[in-house]
Amino acid sequence: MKAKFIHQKWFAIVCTIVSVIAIWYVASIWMNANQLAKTYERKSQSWTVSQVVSESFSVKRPMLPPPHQVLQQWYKSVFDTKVSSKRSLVFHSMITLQSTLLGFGLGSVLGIAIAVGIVHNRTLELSFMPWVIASQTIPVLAIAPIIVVVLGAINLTGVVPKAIIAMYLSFFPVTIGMVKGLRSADKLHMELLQTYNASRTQLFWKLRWYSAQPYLFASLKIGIAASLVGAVVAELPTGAQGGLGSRLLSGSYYGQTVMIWATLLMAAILGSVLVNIVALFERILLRRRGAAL
Amino acid sequence: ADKLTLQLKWVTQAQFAGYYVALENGYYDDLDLDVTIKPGGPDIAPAQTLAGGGADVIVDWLPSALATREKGLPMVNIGQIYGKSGMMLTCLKTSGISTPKDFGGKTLGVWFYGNEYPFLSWMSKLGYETTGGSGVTVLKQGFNVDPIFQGQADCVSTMTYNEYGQVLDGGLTPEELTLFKYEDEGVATLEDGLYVLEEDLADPKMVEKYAKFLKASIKGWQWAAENPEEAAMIVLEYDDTGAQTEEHQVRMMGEVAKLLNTTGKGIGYLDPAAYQRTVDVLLNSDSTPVITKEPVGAYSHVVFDKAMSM
Amino acid sequence: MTHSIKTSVYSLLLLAQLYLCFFFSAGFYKNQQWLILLLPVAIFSAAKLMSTLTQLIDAKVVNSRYIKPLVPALFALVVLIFWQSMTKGFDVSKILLPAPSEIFVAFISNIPTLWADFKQTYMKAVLAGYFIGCVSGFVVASWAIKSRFLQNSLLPLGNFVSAIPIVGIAPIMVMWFGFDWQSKAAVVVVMTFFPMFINTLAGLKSVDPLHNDLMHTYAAKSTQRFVKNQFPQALPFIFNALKLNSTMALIGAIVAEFFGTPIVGMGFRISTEVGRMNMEMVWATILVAALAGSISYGALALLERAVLFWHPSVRSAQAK
Amino acid sequence: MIEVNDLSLVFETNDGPVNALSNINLTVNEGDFVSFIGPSGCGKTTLLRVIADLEKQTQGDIKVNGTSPEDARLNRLYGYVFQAAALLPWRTIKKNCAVPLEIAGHSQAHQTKQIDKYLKMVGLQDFHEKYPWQLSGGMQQRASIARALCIEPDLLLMDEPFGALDEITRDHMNVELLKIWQETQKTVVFVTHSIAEAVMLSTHIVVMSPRPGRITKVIESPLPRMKTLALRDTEAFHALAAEIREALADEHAID
Amino acid sequence: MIEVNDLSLVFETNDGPVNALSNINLTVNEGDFVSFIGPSGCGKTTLLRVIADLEKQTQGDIKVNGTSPEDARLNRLYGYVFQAAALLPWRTIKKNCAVPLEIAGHSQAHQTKQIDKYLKMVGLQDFHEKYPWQLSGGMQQRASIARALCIEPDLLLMDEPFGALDEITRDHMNVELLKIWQETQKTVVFVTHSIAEAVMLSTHIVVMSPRPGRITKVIESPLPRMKTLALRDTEAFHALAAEIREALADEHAID
Ligand SMILES: Nc1ncnc2c1ncn2[C@@H]1O[C@H](COP(=O)(O)OP(=O)(O)OP(=O)(O)O)[C@@H](O)[C@H]1O
Ligand SMILES: Nc1ncnc2c1ncn2[C@@H]1O[C@H](COP(=O)(O)OP(=O)(O)OP(=O)(O)O)[C@@H](O)[C@H]1O
Ligand SMILES: Cc1ncc(C[n+]2csc(CCO)c2C)c(N)n1
Ligand SMILES: [Mg+2]
Ligand SMILES: [Mg+2]
Repeated sequence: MKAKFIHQKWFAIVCTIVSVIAIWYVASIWMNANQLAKTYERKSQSWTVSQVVSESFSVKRPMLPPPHQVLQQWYKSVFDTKVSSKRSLVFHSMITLQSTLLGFGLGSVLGIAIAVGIVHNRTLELSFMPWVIASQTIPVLAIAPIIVVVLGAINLTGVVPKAIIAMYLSFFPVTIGMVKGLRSADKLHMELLQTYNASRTQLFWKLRWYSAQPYLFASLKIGIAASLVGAVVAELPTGAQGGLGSRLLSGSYYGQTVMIWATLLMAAILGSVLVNIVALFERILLRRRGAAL
Repeated sequence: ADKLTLQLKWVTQAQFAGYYVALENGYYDDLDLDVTIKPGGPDIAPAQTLAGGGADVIVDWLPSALATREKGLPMVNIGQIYGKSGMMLTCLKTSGISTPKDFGGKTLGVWFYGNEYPFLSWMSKLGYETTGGSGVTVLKQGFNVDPIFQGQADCVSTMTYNEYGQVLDGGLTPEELTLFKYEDEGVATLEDGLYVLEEDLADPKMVEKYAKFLKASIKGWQWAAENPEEAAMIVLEYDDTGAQTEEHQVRMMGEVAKLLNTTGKGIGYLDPAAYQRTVDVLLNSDSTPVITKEPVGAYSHVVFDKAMSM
Repeated sequence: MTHSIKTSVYSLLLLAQLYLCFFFSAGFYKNQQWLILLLPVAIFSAAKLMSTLTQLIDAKVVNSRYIKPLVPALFALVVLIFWQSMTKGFDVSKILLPAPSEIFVAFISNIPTLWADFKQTYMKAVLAGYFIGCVSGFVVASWAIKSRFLQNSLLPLGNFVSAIPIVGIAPIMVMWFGFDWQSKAAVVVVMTFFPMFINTLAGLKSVDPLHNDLMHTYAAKSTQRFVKNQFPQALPFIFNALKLNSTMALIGAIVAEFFGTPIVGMGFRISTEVGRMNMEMVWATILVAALAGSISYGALALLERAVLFWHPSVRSAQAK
Repeated sequence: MIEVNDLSLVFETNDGPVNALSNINLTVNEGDFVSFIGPSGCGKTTLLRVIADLEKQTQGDIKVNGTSPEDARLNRLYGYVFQAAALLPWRTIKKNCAVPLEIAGHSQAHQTKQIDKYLKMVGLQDFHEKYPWQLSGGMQQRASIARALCIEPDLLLMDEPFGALDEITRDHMNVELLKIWQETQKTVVFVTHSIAEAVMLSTHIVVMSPRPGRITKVIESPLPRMKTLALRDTEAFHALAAEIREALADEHAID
Repeated sequence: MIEVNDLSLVFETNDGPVNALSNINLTVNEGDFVSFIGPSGCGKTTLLRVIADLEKQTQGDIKVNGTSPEDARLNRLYGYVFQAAALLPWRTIKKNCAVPLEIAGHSQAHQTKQIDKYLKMVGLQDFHEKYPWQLSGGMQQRASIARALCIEPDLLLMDEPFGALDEITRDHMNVELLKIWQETQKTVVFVTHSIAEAVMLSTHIVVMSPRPGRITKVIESPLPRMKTLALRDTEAFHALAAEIREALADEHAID
């Protein structure tokens, strides 16, 4: 029954990591060496290929830092720095995580509530649904500072404005997925329960809620990733108050390319971990439901 | 203690050392003030925070303050910290620019977000179009000076105390660069100053509070100018992003100290002549008007006078 | 009969609120506080009107094709009236939140600027990036479906990359691809590629096992399986990605413009005008973005309906 | 029990109206076992759905137990067995059977009693903790029958419930159904494709015909109410089967 | 044609292995019409799927036309009719029937000819422009039979193809199938639940039994190859039916 190892997930992931790193090295040598060569030419100094290639491994402001530079920086700011230090990426991740989770919680509840409303109330469906979609065409980053300022005016500061932006991004996938899920209830099952004269509440808790669960979890996975993006985005304009977003910004502002990449890596890791936690919940739940896993 | 919130124009850095020093050394406490400092960022318009009630005092540049005033937010300068402009245009020699006459057809990196007014006035004075056509090509410069390294711009905007250092850190040498300081080009405008809402000044209690704040801040600035290294360390302490380096902040503090107001009655006093120079520069830019008429009541000395009499 | 009387009363109440927010001088809520009581009344009236309309549509009393859009329009109207009343009634500073009427005026009087921005951001960056991102996502997914190994490698990578916030990618792209629209298109490519990839893959995998068996018994070649079975089955998923990407692409391009741009483009306009305290102009640009996004989305939804006429989701929607 | 008067039903479809039922007149008395038989597409399912208030007629009139089908449904007067099993995949077989009982608000003890009884009757007592997808199609359908029986409704509406079963199991189920029907004096309306099944079960056989869907003949069975498998080889059985086959063939023209 | 030797198939499931097929030995000669009959879950479908190379045996050996099932499949030796219709919802009935022809690369003209012929045979000539979801379940199944016939394969594998049809149509389809079988001298392997159908069609009846799935008896039909509906009322017919019923009952214990 054991599949060949080439079909195993871990093998594929190892292969991916190896090839990504290989491509990354080639690209970074190429880009950085080009840049170095240009610099030498500007200063009309002579250079050789082997010289720029070897130098391209440790440029201070690289076009593309090679993986080891990023990993070193990442390792340093995660493990070699006290968690309480402002230079620790863990410290900043925690700040971002707070608003991410709060925003995700709010967004999920809001998303589910809207979906339930839309599925049960035709007026709400007709009037509100188009605007749910349209709401996502508003560029969030553009309104993020406005939200921060307006909320600041009513003395909502700190984690709440960030969480609200995260919520704005994460409620949408939840609403869409949940509407679809609640509607995905099998027609035959609906009719069956209709023959039992089930009330709308019974219909919801015995049927719709269950048929929506797979959709809900798919949406929650998108939602939590979106929430993280929202939290990071919200940290840009809120100024230098910590968090991965402000770390990205200051990295960008001070030309610390390696730091940007390390922070991006951290954000991606954080995102994957969050998504996987949701996926874990999904598996547990589906197993409890007796799905064939 | 009286509560007071200060909104900075940019992220925590030595540009704002005086306020952090005053906070750290307890100068605000001494005057029974409970000051909160809100760092700014690329999308924080301090004036908006002021209008929304998120801050009592903001740090802003005079050109954008005047423009905002014309937009209908009655904000008033109560103290001028910087006397000289730190803005300059930093150009690559290899791009063939040695005088402003050479700008034609070149690509210049400029900060927008309310920081573009002095530049626009200058170009207007030089007679360059900035919106395509003949003239100069303008790039909205992002958060850093990368364009000059990437060869995407011939010149980038820098502050003497900040981005210029980054240009040097990035491997360019002063010999490779031509600098155009706004001060030297006669288009200097007043930069970091303190602003409050006009209606607050009608209330003597508020004036008193602001006076205390100004007094302590001035003290902070004086201390910072005298102890640049310690001041830089204090700033680092308050930087929540952890991105600032000691080396950079010490250098910034040194440069900032050179810009502090020395005219008239010193730090904190807005010299009416300097004010008028800024207004004239702005009014003279006919192609892209920053302000259209002579502003009235855009500054007030009542807070400064009160502070000095305390 | 009572029905139409009620309807007219509700309409009148709504009109009264409209009159209030346009013909009273700013700050009316501050001056006459009781006026604010009219606002919930107007909102209630609108809700009643919307539900009446919905009933008419569902009972097929009216031609729903033309009447249906009225319901969301009414909803938007209420939101706008609320916004207008609050900003005008409390005389909110223009640099904090302009009233819809002011935004509208800014929109009308700045059409040439807005159009130039739209061309720069949408016609160049978004379209190019969207096209490249979606097509390559689809192509790579159709290639990956052939091998478990490729799926196992690319899916986690896709999920990992999707977790990277665009705000971090944008400055890098500007560094690599320059200030003009190319860097924004690159951001859009990165943003749209993986949703398309993941959705297409899910779609191709959603094929009914029975249909798979059927193709197997026909000894169909893999291209035949793809064209005749997998691709049509995957279409609903592909359309999902197309719709999702159409809004994401615009946001991505606008956000990328915050990190450096020639002095044109919607992202440039927004960030610059905030700094200049021209909030009407900021909102007018946001309005353009929302319009562009909604129209793209709507067009794709219509196309989807035409192409997927056979799909249960479309059929049940049409049955209504 | 059921009174159908001049009932018609037209489906509006994208390519024109479909006359699913046309001028149906039918009386089902209490205690009857009525089978609908006819070629596919003749409206058997549709007629059953109208009775169950799952579909509304476009013309004519129908009374179930003297009330409208809707009231009958609201009073939980009938149990419905669909052509497909329609089990909820996230519930075990036992919990699936519990659904109608839960909805009607029965006690836990009563639920368990009913479920045990009827799962045993359909031969699934050993599978009550299994999930639907762990059962074969036939077993699933048996579970769905047990589910309908659990609430012991006055009227049992069954839409080809045994279509997916093998013949032996089907025979067995037929006998069991007859027993239940006898014991409880229920009324049953039953859709089938099988002439033998119709003969075996029914007191009345309604022969239907398509395009438009209508009743072509109602045959009253001369056989005793309670039948055994042995009856199958009797003359009377064959005669009735032949009569039905003839009635069907009369109206039937496949090419 | 088909040679099965000591074949077993075990499904590994979460709750242990399922012996779907155990020690199957079977020979199907060219031109035979072989029916598998047995209670649900006895492995009829699984055995058919092994023949069609849709499932691999875990033990034993099978040859189709002297080659492996895989080669037989690649040579498009057989047509398969599934228990469910499995039509593609985005294609009209006609275009659905065209799928296997397209895949095999037949000309447009040949496609049209074949499709017209077989759609007519199953009585769907008026529905060829309809989409599957516009047809009743029975009609869909008939379309799927037409689709399998279109490529006129040597071997026809049918998994309860007529299960969803009404008896008259079923009878008709049985006769048609017999005709096709006669005309073309095809080999047919046929899964059914219906004893009557098995008797009506087969030259050989394979009786199967579950847990583990195995063959309990292979009955050679004494009836002539070509049968008519009239045969139904003969003694020989009933005798064979009784023999099958007995064989089934022997192994069958529902409670
Ligand atoms: N929801 C519907 N919309 C449109 N037409 C329908 C609908 N339901 C059924 N029909 C049509 O109504 C007619 C009767 O269908 P019905 O399902 O009642 O037949 P049936 O006798 O149950 O057939 P079968 O034996 O195949 O189950 C058919 O022509 C069918 O296509
Ligand atoms: N993919 C599978 N995985 C695990 N078990 C399976 C699988 N397919 C079939 N089985 C099991 O194998 C046995 C034989 O199943 P099969 O479908 O062949 O029965 P069948 O005779 O066709 O029944 P029916 O008459 O209900 O169609 C059953 O116990 C079934 O549960
Ligand atoms: C997007 C962006 N906008 C403006 C500035 C300019 N700026 C704001 S405060 C300040 C003082 C020096 O740090 C400067 C230069 C920038 N750097 N990036
Ligand atoms: Mg039916
Ligand atoms: Mg089977």
